[in-house]
Amino acid sequence: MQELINRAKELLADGTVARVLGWKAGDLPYNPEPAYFETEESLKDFVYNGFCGANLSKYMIEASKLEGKTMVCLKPCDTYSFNQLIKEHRVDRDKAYIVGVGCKGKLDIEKIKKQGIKGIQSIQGAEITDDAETLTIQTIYGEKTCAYKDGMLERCHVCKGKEHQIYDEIIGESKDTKDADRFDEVRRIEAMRPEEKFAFFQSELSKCIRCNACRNVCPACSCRKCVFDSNKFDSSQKANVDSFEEKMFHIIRAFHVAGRCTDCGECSRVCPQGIPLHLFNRKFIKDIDELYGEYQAGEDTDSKGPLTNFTFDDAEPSIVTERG
Amino acid sequence: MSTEKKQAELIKEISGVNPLKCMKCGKCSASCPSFNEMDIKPHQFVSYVANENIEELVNSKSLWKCLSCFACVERCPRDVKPGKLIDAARQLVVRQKGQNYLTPDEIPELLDPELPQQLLVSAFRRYRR
Amino acid sequence: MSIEAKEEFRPKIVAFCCNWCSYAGADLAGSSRLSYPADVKIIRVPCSCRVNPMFILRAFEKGADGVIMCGCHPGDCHYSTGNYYARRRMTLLFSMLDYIGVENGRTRVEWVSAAEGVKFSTTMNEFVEKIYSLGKNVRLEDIRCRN
Amino acid sequence: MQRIGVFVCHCGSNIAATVDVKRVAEMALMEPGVVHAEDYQYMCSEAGQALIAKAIEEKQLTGLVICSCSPRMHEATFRKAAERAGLNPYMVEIANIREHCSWIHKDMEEATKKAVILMRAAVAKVNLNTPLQPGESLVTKRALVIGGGIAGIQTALDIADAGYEVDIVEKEPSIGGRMSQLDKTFPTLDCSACILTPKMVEAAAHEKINIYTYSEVEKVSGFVGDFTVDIRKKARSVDMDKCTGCGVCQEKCPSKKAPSEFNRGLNNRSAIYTPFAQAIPNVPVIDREHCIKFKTGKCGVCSKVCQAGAIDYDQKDEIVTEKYGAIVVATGFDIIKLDNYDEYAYSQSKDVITSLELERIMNAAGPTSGHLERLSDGKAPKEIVFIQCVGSRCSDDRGKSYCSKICCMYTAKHAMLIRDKYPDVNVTVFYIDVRTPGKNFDEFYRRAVEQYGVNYIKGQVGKVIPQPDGKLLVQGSDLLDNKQILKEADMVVLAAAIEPNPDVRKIATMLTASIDTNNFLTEAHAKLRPVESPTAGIFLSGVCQGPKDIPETVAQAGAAAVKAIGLLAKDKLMTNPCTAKPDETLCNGCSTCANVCPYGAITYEDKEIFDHGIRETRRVAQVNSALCQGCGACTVACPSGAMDLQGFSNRQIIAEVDAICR
Repeated sequence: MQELINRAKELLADGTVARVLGWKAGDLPYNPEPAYFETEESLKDFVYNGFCGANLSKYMIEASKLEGKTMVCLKPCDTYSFNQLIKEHRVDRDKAYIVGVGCKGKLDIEKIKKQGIKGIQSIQGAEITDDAETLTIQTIYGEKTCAYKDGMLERCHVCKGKEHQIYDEIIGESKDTKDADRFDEVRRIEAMRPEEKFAFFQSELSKCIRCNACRNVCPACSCRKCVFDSNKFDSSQKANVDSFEEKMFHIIRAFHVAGRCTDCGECSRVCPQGIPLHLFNRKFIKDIDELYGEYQAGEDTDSKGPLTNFTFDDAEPSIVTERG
Repeated sequence: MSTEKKQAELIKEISGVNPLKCMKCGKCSASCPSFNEMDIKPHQFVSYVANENIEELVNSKSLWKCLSCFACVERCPRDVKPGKLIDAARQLVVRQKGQNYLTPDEIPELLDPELPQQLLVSAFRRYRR
Repeated sequence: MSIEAKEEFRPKIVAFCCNWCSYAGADLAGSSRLSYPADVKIIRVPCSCRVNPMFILRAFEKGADGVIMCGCHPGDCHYSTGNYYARRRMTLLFSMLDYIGVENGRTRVEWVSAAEGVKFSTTMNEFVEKIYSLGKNVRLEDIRCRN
Repeated sequence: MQRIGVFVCHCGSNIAATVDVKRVAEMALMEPGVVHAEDYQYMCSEAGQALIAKAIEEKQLTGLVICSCSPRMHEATFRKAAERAGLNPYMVEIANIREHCSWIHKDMEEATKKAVILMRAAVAKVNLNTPLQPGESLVTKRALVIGGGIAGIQTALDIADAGYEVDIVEKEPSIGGRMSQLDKTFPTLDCSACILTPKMVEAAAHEKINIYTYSEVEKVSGFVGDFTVDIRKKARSVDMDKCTGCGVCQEKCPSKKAPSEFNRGLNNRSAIYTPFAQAIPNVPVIDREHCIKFKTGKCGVCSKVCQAGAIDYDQKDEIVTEKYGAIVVATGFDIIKLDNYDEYAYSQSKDVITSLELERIMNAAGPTSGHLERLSDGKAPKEIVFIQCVGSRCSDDRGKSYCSKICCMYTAKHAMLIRDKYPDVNVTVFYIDVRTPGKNFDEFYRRAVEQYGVNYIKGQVGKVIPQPDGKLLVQGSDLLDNKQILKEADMVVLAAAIEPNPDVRKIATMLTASIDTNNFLTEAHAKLRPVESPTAGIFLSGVCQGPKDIPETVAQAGAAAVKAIGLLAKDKLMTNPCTAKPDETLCNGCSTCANVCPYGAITYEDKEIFDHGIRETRRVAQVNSALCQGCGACTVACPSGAMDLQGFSNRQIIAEVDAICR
């Protein structure tokens, strides 16, 4: 982290960048938040640790409009989103100085709390320089430990790899934390009977409070105005009134990002209700991979996305029925 | 499904060849160094499989006359690859016999310094399956 | 027992037809007097690629029991490539509906040319029959929209 | 709020027998916006239309719903009627209660209910209709033809004869194309030059035709009726106005080692050259790569010998910008490279040649002055083998998946000509199928067999093995005799597949004309619009669209010309107003819509947008309504709903959905 801060100071000092986009410490040991730093002085609040899950690439849409370059800290998986945004002309590559920051898996405080660890005062072992094996947690009930892995976000168990797809320089080491298949859960649902599927999604989605956090954090949901906020489809809604609307919202949201979603997992990370929203996106990704060939959004900046492309012998929609 | 139909399907599966792609140009037979030794000619392999006439094919001399030089596979303009078909038919026979054509133990005595190593390795790989 | 259950079930079915092939195919079915149930109502769109998944979900929201989309056969699109995009979009949408537990018989895509009046009518007959067998759409309907 | 009039047609008894038309009209009056409803026997009749006009005037209607037959039948009629009565024609919607209702349902109650719903949907849509104005664009009365082969020449001549200016752009120093390389043509065996040269001269002399040779299209912008094209005139190093075409420079040029493109590299030409004697224009170019003056700075022989003082070593490439109304692509073909076909020993033996090379050998102006001889030792061959389908009909990636179409016929021609001129030469043709669908084609092929004794063998050649004595051992199969044949030949001729000129990819991209996986340009409709590209104003002539022989090429060239003339004859183009239109304040500038547009109608512009009190420059989509055909692919691709289709807007379709599900 100190290396990052030092580099940020250098870049600010020599005028390469006008500001730094990173994280600053929150009011609790585990809730750092995205922040801009414009002076050397302000960097004293800069943090980068295992809880800095936020994908900063979306902030670059606004930062691209600002005067001068912005140094942005991107983790390996965030760089996919950045590439995708370049492809969609939403960010300006020339306005970004990308520091590829190391990542050893990001932590999910909910998962840690679920292990009965309450009253957290401080957490050791989450620094980026740590080896990401064990977390030592000081609580008001004494010291607790937790395997780093057991505290990791779901998305880190299906890590896309430790390589940054785009960067100007890399600071810090990364670790591939993949230990699960990202489609396992999708497969589990696919295997259910229709009633079970319906019940599953009904119970998950009925938790939705339409806070729009998923939409606001999603780097693919970067529309200036969402269709659900405009009258273009007579579809503007502020809140769910009944079970249909939440489905409509989440299906359409997933459809709109299909082929563009890099599977960064931010939607599920930020959902205050803990809805596994990534299951929608992954379903589309799985279908796309199976029907139209493997495709990873954000791997490059110029290929045609699967929904703006076709082949003459694509599967017919009836395949949905045929494969049962 | 009749036995022959099953066998034909199996040959197609092992070889990964779709005999219907053949346009009957005869380039395979034109390329074959063992052509004159064969009773069923390379271009005919395709129609034997397509017509599910497997009994005759596996009992033909050709089955064991093919050198697996793969000239026909290389040159076939339609990706039909008669050499792969006959190879698959051979495997069918070998599998039916329920035995391996070569066992690792047999190899040492077969070793002839003149023999290309690659031949042994490929033969071993093929018939051990 | 609810009131609807006592009434005879008459499904609401929305059919999106592209102007150049399927709408003309439906016209041909009409001029050939090939009947299909009156439950099917056709909406004319220029091309199958004009059909937004929003339209389909909207139909279900408002109480449709089945939605079918017809377009030119792949390769015959008046706009040359429209139905190829539509095919991918609908495949993914239908797969998603299936995934969340909506009976997959409620949606269908069929390619009908301007000459296929018979196919149009058979398709509609089949589809309506399927919807009858599935019964009322309850999984996606917005109950406020009932009247 | 609209003031809508609903008109229910009886269509005699066609509708009225199964639909209670009175009730449909009564129900209509209960719909929002409807201020007038009536029914009539035949709405499309003059009296019916008068009824509509009267209602428009009396009730100040702003929108119409006609419940009648299919819009494909009478939408245009009713739109015109509305227009005559002073209403915007796009304020009319049809509820199809005949084909989609009365004709397919028997039960009156049921049919009437459905008719009412269809009427409601149409009313709901009209409530959201807005008046649309078809756009107008002017047509530049000038055509561009890209490619100066027989296709391009014929198209240019036909367009010019109709009285329009035409420019031909040809990248080689002379027009003439592939056909000028041919010796004789099937199935009549007339000499290619004898029938082509007069056309070349005619094109050059035509007052409406302007030829740019040694030139390439560099940039294309604009759209149907109004293209702007940059043409790069490559430096010829010879002043076209001064040169008299005497040819002395070519004779005296000391650098004579450049392979002749025209003779397929079989012999050499000088560094200053015209490709062939009948070249048009008869003005040489200096090939700067081989010119000693350009390589070393010393020489200048041509300049010294040129009486006219036409040599200009300082000439530079020049860019000419012209405007055109229509563009015809006639970029033709080349034969494929044979690198992937080593088994035929093309690269190993000089006596294995392609058919196009044989054309040059047989031609009196060719490298052997028309004598049939082996290129290796100049000896007369006694045994010639032709191999068909080399690289054609291949489903692997070595060759092309399609049939090249012309090879069967030219091989029969070659075989026949050889047997005619050299009766002692044996000719064998290995074929897979002989395809002769054309007028007098099969007769021609049979003549080769029956009259000239050409030996046709059904089977393919596996390999050609050059022998130490210079012979070629051909190993092939005879499928009918079920034999493998070994044949010693003196010469082997390969019927290599043809492929579109490699430059076409670049040109298609500039024109936003679509191209298939084989690089052939795609036609707007495979059956009904075979000479038009899906991109408006772009027409296709000759082999750039698919393999063709000369008569077919000429026929297509004429057809392309007619289509171009049809466009140029118009002063203005009326554009379909049902086009896509972006809401710039919602546009993300993400390019997704442009990626699915089949017409290249969507471009992006950095534009100052005023949105919610913020003024900023944004990248936003712009639709060229002259190019947009209104398919709507973009509207669904657009995640924010910024892109909408006029006449079929999101809200209109949703209103219809709602009305039906009500």
